[in-house]
Amino acid sequence: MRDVELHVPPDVQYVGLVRLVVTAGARQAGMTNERIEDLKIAVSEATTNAIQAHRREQADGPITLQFGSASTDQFHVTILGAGYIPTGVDGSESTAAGERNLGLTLIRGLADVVDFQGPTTKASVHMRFTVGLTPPAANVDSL
Amino acid sequence: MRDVELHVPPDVQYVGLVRLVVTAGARQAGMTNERIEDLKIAVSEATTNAIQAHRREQADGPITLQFGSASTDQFHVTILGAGYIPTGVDGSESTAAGERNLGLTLIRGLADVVDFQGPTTKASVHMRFTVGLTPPAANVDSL
Amino acid sequence: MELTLNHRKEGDRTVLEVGGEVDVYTAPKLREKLVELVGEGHYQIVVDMTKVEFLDSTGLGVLVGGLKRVRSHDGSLSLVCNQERILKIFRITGLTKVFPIHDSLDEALQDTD
Amino acid sequence: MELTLNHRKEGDRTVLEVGGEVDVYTAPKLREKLVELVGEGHYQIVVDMTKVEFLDSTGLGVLVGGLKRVRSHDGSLSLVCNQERILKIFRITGLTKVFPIHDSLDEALQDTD
Ligand SMILES: Nc1ncnc2c1ncn2[C@@H]1O[C@H](COP(=O)(O)OP(=O)(O)O)[C@@H](O)[C@H]1O
Ligand SMILES: Nc1ncnc2c1ncn2[C@@H]1O[C@H](COP(=O)(O)OP(=O)(O)O)[C@@H](O)[C@H]1O
Repeated sequence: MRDVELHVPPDVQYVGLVRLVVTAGARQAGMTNERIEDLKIAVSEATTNAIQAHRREQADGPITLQFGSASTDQFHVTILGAGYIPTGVDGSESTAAGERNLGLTLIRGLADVVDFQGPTTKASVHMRFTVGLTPPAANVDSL
Repeated sequence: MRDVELHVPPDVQYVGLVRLVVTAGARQAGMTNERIEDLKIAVSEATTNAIQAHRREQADGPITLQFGSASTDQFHVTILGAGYIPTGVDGSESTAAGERNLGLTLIRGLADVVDFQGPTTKASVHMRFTVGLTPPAANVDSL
Repeated sequence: MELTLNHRKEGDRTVLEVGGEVDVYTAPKLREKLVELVGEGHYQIVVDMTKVEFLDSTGLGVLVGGLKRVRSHDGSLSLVCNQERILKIFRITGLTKVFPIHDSLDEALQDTD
Repeated sequence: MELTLNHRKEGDRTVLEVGGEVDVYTAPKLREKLVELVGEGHYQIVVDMTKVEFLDSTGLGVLVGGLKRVRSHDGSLSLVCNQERILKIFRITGLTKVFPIHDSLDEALQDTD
């Protein structure tokens, strides 16, 4: 599947649309329902963070969702927006669970591979999901 | 609602995704289910035509769907792609019903307002739909 | 939503039940099915569209193609459709004058035109 | 899919039934509801999430906020959840150690912690 791109205004009312679109794309790519649930959460978190970053910085441009599958068993998805990834939440360290960084903890726990890009004027969260399999059990147990 | 934009590869497998996205947007804008059915068909036709134009011209770029509502009772949607609108099917004349131009006949019959742009390297079909009302009965009866 | 196709004999008629979405992506499957049926000698076809959830001009084109095909064998192709949203697109395109359209399968089977 | 919220008394507990999608767009409604309930003196709350179709960190944050609020009145907030996909996000975030989570409403109501 070649890449699909969705641009939405930086407003919380569009997070549901972003989930709907990525769900349809993943289903078309053959992803299992269980894995689609993980994908939906991770995408929802990254989109929410991007929207909130736009609001903090009063950036007006759109949030971009890109996805596709390079091979039959890999689905990749990127959320792009203004904003930056502050030090300490760049995905390199495992935050102690609690009330903080819940979103980033979920992204790290659910995607097979995550790559945060920033700080720049554009921040991106790039994730990869195996289409047919559940994630390595370690992702859940190690927390 | 501000504008949402979706880019899909010029491949027939994406027409369903385009319908899904515009349906979600129209529902969010408060469009009635009956009117959403009309919108889905018109958007499906315009997207199909754009994809076929891309194939004929071996154009590789994406097809773009843009939509939003400027006021609470107007929903606008544009389908953009390579291709051109050949003379005689620019929406100015009412084609005799039959097997030809079925797609353009439906677009003209279903949208409240249609504006075809072309011939250029980019063709666009811009449509407007009233959110709350069924279309003027004339659209159906006059055919 | 995929396209579903099922056919069966009802007396001298062949009923083709179509379900789901008929668009440019799925219509080729419907075309193949009609070609196959006519090839096997089914010339009196009733297309039951009661379970169709979406139909656009590509689907209309395939139905017109099927009609031409059966007619070249002196056959008939009629439709069962009771959904206003689908009937509407036959009206807008003038195809209500081309196809016999029935409210129910029973009515279609009783029609002897 | 909108968020639905319904509450009722069951003995000394207040059961808040949550349905639909809880995300950044809908979570404020859930937060307001919890604030309202605590404001009215409901300190023993059971949040029934059996009909939740989607929950992300914004929803988790609101539940943690509710827990703090009832605790400041020596109250309790427990959850009913039997969906693996939802339980998974409580596990990943370590919140299974923070909330009493029950398989069924009966079990939650019998719990006297
Ligand atoms: N795209 C982004 N741009 C800027 N800052 C971000 C972005 N994503 C996350 N952050 C920052 O990282 C922090 C932790 O993110 P997250 O775990 O999602 O938040 P929360 O603690 O609200 O659950 C946020 O408070 C935010 O400051
Ligand atoms: N976006 C476009 N770009 C180029 N040509 C187009 C476009 N839309 C329509 N056309 C042309 O107009 C003709 C009639 O369109 P339509 O009514 O949709 O087709 P059909 O006759 O296949 O039902 C098409 O055959 C095509 O050549």
